[in-house]
Amino acid sequence: MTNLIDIPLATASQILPLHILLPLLLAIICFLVKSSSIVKWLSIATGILHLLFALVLVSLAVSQNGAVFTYSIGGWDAPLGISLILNAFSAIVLLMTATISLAITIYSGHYFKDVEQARRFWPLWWLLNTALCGIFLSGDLFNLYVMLELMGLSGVSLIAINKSQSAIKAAYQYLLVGLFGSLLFLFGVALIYREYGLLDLSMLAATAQGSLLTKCALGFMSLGLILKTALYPLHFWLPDAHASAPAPVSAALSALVLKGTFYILFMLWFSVLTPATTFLGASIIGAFGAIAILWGSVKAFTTDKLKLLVAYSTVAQVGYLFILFPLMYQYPTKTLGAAAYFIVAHACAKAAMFMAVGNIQRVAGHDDIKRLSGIASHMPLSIFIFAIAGVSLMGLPPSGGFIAKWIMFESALETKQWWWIIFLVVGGLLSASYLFRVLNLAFTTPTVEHQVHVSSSAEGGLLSALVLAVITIVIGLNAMWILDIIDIGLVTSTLGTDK
Amino acid sequence: MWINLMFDCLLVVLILVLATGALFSTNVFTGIVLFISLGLAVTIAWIRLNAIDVAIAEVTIGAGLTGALFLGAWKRLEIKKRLQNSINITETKND
Amino acid sequence: MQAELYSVCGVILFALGLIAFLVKSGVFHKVLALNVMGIGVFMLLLATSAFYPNAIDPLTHGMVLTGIVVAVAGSALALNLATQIDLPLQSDEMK
Amino acid sequence: MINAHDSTSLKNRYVFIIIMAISMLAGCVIYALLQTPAPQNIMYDLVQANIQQSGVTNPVTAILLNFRAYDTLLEFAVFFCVSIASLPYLDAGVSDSSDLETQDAPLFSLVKVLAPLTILLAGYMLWVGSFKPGGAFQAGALLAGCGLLLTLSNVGVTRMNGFWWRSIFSMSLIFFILVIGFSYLHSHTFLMYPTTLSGRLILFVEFAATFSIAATLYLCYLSVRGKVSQGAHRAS
Repeated sequence: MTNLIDIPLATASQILPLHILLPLLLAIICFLVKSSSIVKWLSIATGILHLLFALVLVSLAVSQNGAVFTYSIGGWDAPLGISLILNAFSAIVLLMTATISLAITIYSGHYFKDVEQARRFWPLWWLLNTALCGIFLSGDLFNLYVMLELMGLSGVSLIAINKSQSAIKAAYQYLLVGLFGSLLFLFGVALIYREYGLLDLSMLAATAQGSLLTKCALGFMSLGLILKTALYPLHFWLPDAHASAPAPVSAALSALVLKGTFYILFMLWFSVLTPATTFLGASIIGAFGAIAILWGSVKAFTTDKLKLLVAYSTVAQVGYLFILFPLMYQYPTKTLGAAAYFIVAHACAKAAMFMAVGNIQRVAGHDDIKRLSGIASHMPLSIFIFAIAGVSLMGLPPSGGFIAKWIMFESALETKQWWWIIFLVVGGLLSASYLFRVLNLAFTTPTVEHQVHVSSSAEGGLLSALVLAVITIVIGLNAMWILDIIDIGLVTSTLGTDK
Repeated sequence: MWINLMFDCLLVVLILVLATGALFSTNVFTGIVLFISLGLAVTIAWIRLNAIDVAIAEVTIGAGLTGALFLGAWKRLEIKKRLQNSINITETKND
Repeated sequence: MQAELYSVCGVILFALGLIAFLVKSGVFHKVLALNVMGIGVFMLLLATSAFYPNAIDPLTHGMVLTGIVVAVAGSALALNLATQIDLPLQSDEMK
Repeated sequence: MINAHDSTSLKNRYVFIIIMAISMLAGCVIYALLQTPAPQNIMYDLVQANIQQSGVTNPVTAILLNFRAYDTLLEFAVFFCVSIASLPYLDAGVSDSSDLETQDAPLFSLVKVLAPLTILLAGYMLWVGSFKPGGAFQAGALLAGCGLLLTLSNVGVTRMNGFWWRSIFSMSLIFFILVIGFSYLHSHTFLMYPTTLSGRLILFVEFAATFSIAATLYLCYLSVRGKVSQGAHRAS
């Protein structure tokens, strides 16, 4: 680690554009090359390379005491050109994205048996990765809009790759919601540009005021992004979209795409347009988050499809993310760690869970929860992954989800907003109840008619899901890893500390 | 000077009327045709705002190709509907 | 004055599109509403650069060009998916 | 939420609430807009100061393909994404839709004149983009319009799933990445063109982009319109 300190920041920043170029290049190659095995191995290799780049960036960020990397594209500095920014928070999210997308890449290599589907999947999957990395690196409002559109359109196309009627309907609805949300965001961008004549995020952070127009702009942008992140009253599109997509796509949508839009929202509120935010607004968002936890959990408990259950659990977990808003408003230094922790823990757990469920669905041929009794004896690995990921979702120790909720407890107590604690506890109990409902059934002896026949090679592709599930436990045991990076970052980063 | 402003006002009114017509017409075809005319009116507005590049793009992409896409999709759904109606005569009678 | 006029027109267009998107059902009206909302945003952006008629800000033009192209891409995909959906869903199309 | 099929009275109330809420919101935004003074105009001066080094003299082209070329790269990626998504819905060989567009002699002779003209105009648009309004998007749209005319007058189209068509769809991105790689060797900065060559490199990218955009827009039209089966005609 010592020799890393010697690398000048400018040289280290050279890696930043590669995070966008590499997936983009691979998308083109996957589109042009016919052989699916070449595409598969090339994708896995690129995924590993991508993860290495992200690791280098994070270790650089740590060794340089949380320095903020910036990179002016084309050598044109900020107001004229576009710059890429990476701080400690986005470095963690970027590392998470690289890890999970590698896991999903490996899983997809096993998942897609149909050649036609696989050929449609790979280029779109890499375009989605381009957009995700672009969002976490972007330092420009209009660039964020283009990234949002790229992410939305590639996500829609990924849902529709199996061309079934239900998938096309879900994709169509998701597309309308996505375009609508992006347009609301763009309207906010136009209002901001009307007031400040600027698009660069760090320059906006320095000049933004709490004027009425900025408040309106923030309101429209937040509305669009909340719609895309599926907070409670605007979550109606999520269960269909996430449940009717192929399993790797559901995993990516739940674990990564929602985090992309949430990241933008979080950044706008707490680092760019902070003067325009109010505690009332943050509390309202937090209240909807609390309702989302209850509503999502109840729906997850009553649904009878396994994939829908996981999708509704995402609705509930998104609620926790929004409870962070009022806490963050009052106590940013502490809550930022909780946000990073929650994002990483939920993303890993949900991706692993969707992969396990996708495997169960494919092997059993359906995902009716009632007909899955006794599945544990046939597919022990899938159920094991489901259980470990479930531990993190419930927030039981030792898991990443537990640490995240623990920090949220602390900052809720510290800022005397004890009422959020009720929702945290109740949400944990509810998620325990719907997850144990599945696990309980999985371990009971099946009746004869519901017997599932499973071949021995059914769980081959689950290694990556297992790794993700283990990660959720590991980050729970070594809580200091992520928190340290965030704390180092807070010293220099603008996020959360300015104003 | 005031004549320019008058023209702008008239143009804005025209654009708003066309937009309302396109969005709230009950007939889909009328809506699409009004939308294409809206694209053309907006092109004039872009010229008034000194945005010639955008005006060219709007007239070719915004009005022209988007309009063609809408009309193509409309035609396709029309034929599909006719096909379905003639096949499921009983169903249409029940409706 | 011109800039204010077109800004207000842009906001009204956006609001009209917003209302239509939420109120109207049916594929074509939804996509039309999205397009009108887009035009509203573009008009707001271009009106911003009209505050300085002698020193036009080319960045807004660039943004609007990008926006127009992205909008047509989105509309094309939406219409494409909509035409793949089997008919019963769109029975309210031709009222 | 989106497809509200409620009873009429409930729906009317819902519509009324939406209209009132949005009107109030719009009124608030308009009020805020009219109160806000004009923004500072820093971009104009910056663009004027740097346009010499951008390689083109049309400021909009300079913004799109040099200062903010990153946005344009991603926009090409958006187009690429749409072409991948639309390809599976395109039935190979769309030329046999004779029941829909009947061979129309006056239209056909008109198209025979119009098509070369459109192509010429597109070429002019592309070339003129570096110093006057115009550029790849406009040229690409014109070319796509030309293809559309040909389809309407029932001139056959080859299947678009082949390797060559696919390379045309990705051509804008491939050429852009080539240019990025080439200029990286030169300047060691992502997307910084060597100053002496930048005009030519921009034209190079725009040239490729024109074809990709045209092909993608044309593909969108074909897949949206679909191959209307002969059965449709017979049934009606």
